[in-house]
Amino acid sequence: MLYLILEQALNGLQYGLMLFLLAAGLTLVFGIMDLINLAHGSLYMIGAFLAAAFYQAFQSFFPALLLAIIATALIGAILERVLYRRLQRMSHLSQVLATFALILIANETIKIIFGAQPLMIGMPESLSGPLELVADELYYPAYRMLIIVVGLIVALGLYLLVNRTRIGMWMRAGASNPEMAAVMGVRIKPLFTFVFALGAALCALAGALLGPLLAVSVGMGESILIPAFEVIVIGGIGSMRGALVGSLLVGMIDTLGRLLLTFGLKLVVDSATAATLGPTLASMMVSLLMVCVLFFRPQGLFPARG
Amino acid sequence: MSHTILQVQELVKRFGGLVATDHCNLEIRTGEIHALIGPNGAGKTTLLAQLCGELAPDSGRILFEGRDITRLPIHKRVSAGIVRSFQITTLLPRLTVRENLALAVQARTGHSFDFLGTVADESDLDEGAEDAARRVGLIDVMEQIVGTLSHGKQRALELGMALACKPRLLLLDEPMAGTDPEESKRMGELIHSLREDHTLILVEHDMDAVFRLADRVSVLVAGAVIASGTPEQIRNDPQVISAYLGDDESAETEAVQ
Amino acid sequence: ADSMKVGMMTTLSGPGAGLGIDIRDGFELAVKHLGGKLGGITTEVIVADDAQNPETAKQITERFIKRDQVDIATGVVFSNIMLAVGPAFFAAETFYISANAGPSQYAGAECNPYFFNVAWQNDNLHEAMGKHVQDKGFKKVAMVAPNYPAGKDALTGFKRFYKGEVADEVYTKLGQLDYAAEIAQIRASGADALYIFLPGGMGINFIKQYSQSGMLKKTPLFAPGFSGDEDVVKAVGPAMEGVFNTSHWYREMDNPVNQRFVADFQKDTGRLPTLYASQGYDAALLIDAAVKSVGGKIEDKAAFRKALETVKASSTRGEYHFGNNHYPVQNYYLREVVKNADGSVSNKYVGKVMDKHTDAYAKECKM
Amino acid sequence: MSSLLSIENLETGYGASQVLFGMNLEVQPGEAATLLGRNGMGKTTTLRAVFGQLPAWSGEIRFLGERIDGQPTERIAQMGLALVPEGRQIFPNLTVKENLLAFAANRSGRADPWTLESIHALFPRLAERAQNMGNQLSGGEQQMLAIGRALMTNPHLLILDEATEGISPLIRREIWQVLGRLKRSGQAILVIDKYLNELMRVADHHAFIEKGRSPWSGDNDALAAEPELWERYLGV
Amino acid sequence: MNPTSAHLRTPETPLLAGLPGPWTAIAVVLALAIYPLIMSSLGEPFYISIGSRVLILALAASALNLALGYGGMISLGHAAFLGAGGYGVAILAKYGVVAAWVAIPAAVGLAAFAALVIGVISLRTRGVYFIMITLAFAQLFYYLAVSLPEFGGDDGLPLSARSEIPGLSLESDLAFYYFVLFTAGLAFVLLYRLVASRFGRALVAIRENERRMAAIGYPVFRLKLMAFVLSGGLAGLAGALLANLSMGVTPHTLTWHQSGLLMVMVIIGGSGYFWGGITGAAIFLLLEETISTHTEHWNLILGALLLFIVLVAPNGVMSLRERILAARRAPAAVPGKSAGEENAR
Ligand SMILES: Nc1ncnc2c1ncn2[C@@H]1O[C@H](COP(=O)(O)OP(=O)(O)OP(=O)(O)O)[C@@H](O)[C@H]1O
Ligand SMILES: Nc1ncnc2c1ncn2[C@@H]1O[C@H](COP(=O)(O)OP(=O)(O)OP(=O)(O)O)[C@@H](O)[C@H]1O
Ligand SMILES: [Mg+2]
Ligand SMILES: [Mg+2]
Repeated sequence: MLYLILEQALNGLQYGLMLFLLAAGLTLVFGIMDLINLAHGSLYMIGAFLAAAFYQAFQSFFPALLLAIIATALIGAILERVLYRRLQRMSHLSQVLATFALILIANETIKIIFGAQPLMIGMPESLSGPLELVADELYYPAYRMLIIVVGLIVALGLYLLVNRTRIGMWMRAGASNPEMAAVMGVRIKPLFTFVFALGAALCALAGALLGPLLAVSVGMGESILIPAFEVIVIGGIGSMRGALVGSLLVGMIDTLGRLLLTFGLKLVVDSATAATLGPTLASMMVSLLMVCVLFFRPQGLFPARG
Repeated sequence: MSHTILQVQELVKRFGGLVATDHCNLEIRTGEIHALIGPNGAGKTTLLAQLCGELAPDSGRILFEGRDITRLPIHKRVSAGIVRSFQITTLLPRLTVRENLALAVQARTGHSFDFLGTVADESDLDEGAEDAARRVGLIDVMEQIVGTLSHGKQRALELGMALACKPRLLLLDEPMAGTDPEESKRMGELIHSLREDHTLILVEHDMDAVFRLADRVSVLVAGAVIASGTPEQIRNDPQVISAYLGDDESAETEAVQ
Repeated sequence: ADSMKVGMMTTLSGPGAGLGIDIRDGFELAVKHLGGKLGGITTEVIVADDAQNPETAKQITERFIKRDQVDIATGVVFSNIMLAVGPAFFAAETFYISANAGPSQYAGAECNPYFFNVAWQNDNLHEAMGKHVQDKGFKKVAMVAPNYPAGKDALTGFKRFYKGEVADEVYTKLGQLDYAAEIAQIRASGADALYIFLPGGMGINFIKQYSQSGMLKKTPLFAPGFSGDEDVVKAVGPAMEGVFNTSHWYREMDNPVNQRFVADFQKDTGRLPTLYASQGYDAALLIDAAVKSVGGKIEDKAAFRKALETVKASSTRGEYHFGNNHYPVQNYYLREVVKNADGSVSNKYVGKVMDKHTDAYAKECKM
Repeated sequence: MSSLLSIENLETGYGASQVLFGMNLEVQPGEAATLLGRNGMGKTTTLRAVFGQLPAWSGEIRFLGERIDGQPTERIAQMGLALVPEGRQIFPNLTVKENLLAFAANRSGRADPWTLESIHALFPRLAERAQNMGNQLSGGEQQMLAIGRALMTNPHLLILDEATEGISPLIRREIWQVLGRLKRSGQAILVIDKYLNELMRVADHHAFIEKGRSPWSGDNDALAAEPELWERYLGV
Repeated sequence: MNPTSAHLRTPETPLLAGLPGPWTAIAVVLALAIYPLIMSSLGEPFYISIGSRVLILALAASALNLALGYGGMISLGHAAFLGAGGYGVAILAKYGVVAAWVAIPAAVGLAAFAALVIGVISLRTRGVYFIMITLAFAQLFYYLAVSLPEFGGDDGLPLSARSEIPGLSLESDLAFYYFVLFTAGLAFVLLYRLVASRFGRALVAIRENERRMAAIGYPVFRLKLMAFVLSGGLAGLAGALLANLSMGVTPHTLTWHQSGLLMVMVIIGGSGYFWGGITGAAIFLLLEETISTHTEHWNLILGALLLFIVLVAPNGVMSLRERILAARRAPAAVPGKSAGEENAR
């Protein structure tokens, strides 16, 4: 039982870090550019599809990953220049509508190019086996370990970037007051393009990394978008620390909750009721968590501004 | 001697580790202009926010005409007669002056849960709005969009909104901040004229205005009142001089060097 | 009549689009093979996308019935959509030939003279696998399904023929992405086999992750045919090797209709045909045969119904006939995903599991 | 043409409403100049145009002899123009130290540029609060920080827009002292403020603005000689 | 830099004016009343039920518009109330309660109650947090409906017959259309009175500046909550009618996609305009009806269209008229650009 819980904790960590990759981009773009990007999930989908296409071309995982990241970042930069720059000046409502429109466009375009059937990304051979963490007791898939490691590195890197570098300071300054940042000599437009491209690159990283685990299919963006939004709202929008804590919280609660809730309920009510109630509650748990957090802290756990 | 309209007793408000209001005691007499001064960050705005109900104090009591209002929500305090104006202009910038003022009158006359009467034919709101506009000198710009008014006129409207609520106790947070000398003067006259019907608490850094207008002055430092008295007493209080007013002499010599 | 209209309402956008597209392409291939005519009369196929949304589907149904006045409708993939639109078709006395959705309601008490299913009743593939797992002597089977009524029905279908111990019955969130927690739970349960009912992307995600966890080699995975179909194989890749699934059709089936279908489908679309494609194709063949047998007089509804019930239509799956509830009585087979000589993976026929099987609800149907 | 900043016949405004109608202003190297006028006359609007935040409809703005109207804001700032804006505009989510360091540069190529240490020496309070976030400062401290932040770019010209608004007398006095010291060190300054006596003490050159035009400009003595200007343009 | 200027720059939402005159209303009602007769005589009875659907969704969108356009509460969870109304009717019907005068008010009550609960919690938050928390609540309802077999799970709850009113059968499309027209008409009169009343005026002002409204003595939270509950209740009414139109309700009504579409309708029409929800729903449904029959890539076209609307008329079709009028009033007087462009942030 101990090892099962330990393994589930690793799973929660892995799921959480995967959410973090998306939430980090989302929170950067929202916090810094004041832009609600519902189409963030679409960039994730585009990243995954590009990775799959490159994988099919080269039959090798890491080059495909790298190329997908670069290409998606490029797409992100172009989108920012052409569209998001205008949206940024508009109300949140317009942003919601426009990026909702982008979701529709992206899904349909991908379907026209790649077809409606899901694609495959193969896993690097060397990582396809399990790692033995505790002899004979605890095995963990090497590939998931990779995701954990990459997630932690990216989290650390983003933390350093945002909190320790001048670019990070400019990003935060631009987030709270872009006009004043420009008056201080910060080149706000390229900075925003950079931020957006960075967010897109993180999406592609997540999409490509998860490609071997999840179905690369049209609409994959939406299924991940809502958890990612829940994460940043729980953590406090615009805050990198909030995104990380929120991701891990959601990852853990979702994973361990699914396991423990049914067990726990069986102790309280009869097992038939527990079997129905458990999964139902488990599927609502993250939403409930968010509702509770916002009830007590309407600005999320680590509000970024003021 | 006039009686007390507002009493603040041992009020405390913390923001995390910072004690913004620190066992503050204050007494305001009916009909006076009571100036509240103190260094930046002393907690003046925070105190006003607690008096009008925007912030809930952590402990202590606020008595208005003898009644405990510490836990009363804002709108109940407004109907009891406490209204504030803001340090940073806070208006409805896309509406006209008339609409702004009419809304304030409507708040006072109630019926905001009246779903069925139309607004258009309510002349009582108009009359109230025009009354208030006349008092603050905005009657000529009634139909102008507030966002396009000059700073000074917006400050006047800020006050007009409060007046339209017919308060008994008016809390003014730096009404002269950012106004030019001429408008400062006009605002001073306006405030002076309010004295007849209202009790005022005036937060202000313009010492000329404070000493000219105030009947009594309290000095807030680090969340607590360190001195209270007539302008004359305060001007000469050594504690106040070192914490807030500064020593005129040293400043002069420095500047001349 | 000298011409007829077929309303093809299926899912062409959204996550389930692949299935609907296959049904439509299969159907259209058959119409093409038949020279643009079904049963010898000119046939117009009106295609509409239900977007997997019951509301949209209801709107399209209205349009089919009232404006386009279609003679026959087909195409719905998902049972919840079928249940939403069925009553309107039945009330309008429009024949509905289901090329996939086979809800238990329409197989049992709510069976309807105007409803025919050329695919299978929803429980059938689960029942077939239940029988196979039982026959193979597995004693302790774990099961996974999403937490909604259809998920529970599926496992009930499986348990109708599997009589051994249930190691664990796991219900997941609908649309869940990551199954690491469930997989660990299954490992801990000590099951000797696993049965899953996870339609669409959920199945792809699960199978990928199950295979990568190394569990596939230890605890064999059994699934209904659609979870082991070519679209899934394409998405999962080599990791799919070793997954068993049951189906009423397999690609290598040795009959001329099937061989022509498989070859031309691949040529036209560039995809390997799936179950869905074969069902779309068979639906068209059934209509063709029935219309032909009434000499094109589809206005005579009683005669046309009789024809649909009794006609011996050719099909990709070989022989089948309808039971009293208008659901097929047919064979079910076991397939396994294997590695081909060129390193790719695809389904291979293993053997027959059930012979002329009738679904469990037929006896409740009083028609 | 040796002016540091020169504005000629500038016209601009917001949307349909014009605010500046041929505004003129000059600041010479090394001098402390003021811009005086009632509320809403267009002082801040002039600065917005200088910083490229509002496009000039007509007229010219030159800085260091170069046309800057039409240039992007950040380019103008990088040429060596720094602003202590109305309302301070401290970055709330940066620490005091970061507010100072983020934009540090030597834009005027000064031999002894301002550094964190020299700013701390100028405003010891900022050293004490170095790790506080920008929004945890009192108004006066924020004002010092805004001045420090501007100085850290080592600008050719430092512009202060109502830097003493809402500041307590004690700190107001400190700010005037600092401005005096800066001027004596050779820093060019343009000040907008309402405390005339202090301005007279600090500045060499004055300009009035009324209804978007500059009806008068001149030095200290000229202004002292015409006290009726006060009355006419400021109402005192 | 000036905080008030930021407000002036946002796309112009209508303020206290912008209500339709009586003649417009009468003309619209007349047109709607003869519409089905025209369709019948043209031999296109199909368009009668399309008409009912347009009316119902117009009501739903207008209900959302009350919260979103007038109250500034960007709710991405209004599908929950639509669904509550629908499930209310369907569940009652399952237990044999089919009388319209019981079932429909009960469904509306259920939706309003849901809005009360959601509102009390959600209205503590602001901005994006509010968007997300309303979305989360709608998700909760969705998962509940999907997983409970009593509610039919994924299959939804069918309605065996439409609600009954004494002396009139609603089974015919024509009768049902007039029933919808009557009910929705009443709701629109109520909405009109609401936005024209002191309450409506206070609501719009709260949207403009909540802090100020609180300071002059408005019980801001209660006013917003009231608007939210009324909005939810009216959406519930639309849901009850929709369930009657489509003879059942499914969890799909509760998805966030549905909430998104309602929002799309409001914005296409013009948020904060009385006719905004109605225009938006009509345009959206007619476009869907015409385009989606011709292409399976309807979503691509819809997406492009939405994007176009956001960029060209960010506040919807209803704002175009005003913008055209404004442009005529001030014919390129200024060489400068519009206020929106110059302060590119
Ligand atoms: N919401 C808040 N959270 C944390 N700290 C706060 C908050 N509001 C105010 N403070 C802090 O409380 C202290 C008192 O602030 P307050 O605004 O009351 O000062 P003040 O006396 O009005 O100053 P000023 O004269 O500059 O307006 C300051 O240190 C301020 O930073
Ligand atoms: N964003 C804006 N949109 C429209 N008009 C504006 C805007 N900002 C300022 N104005 C108007 O432009 C005029 C000049 O304003 P400006 O801020 O330049 O005055 P100022 O001289 O700086 O006054 P103050 O002493 O109050 O700061 C005023 O009439 C003001 O109402
Ligand atoms: Mg203050
Ligand atoms: Mg100014």
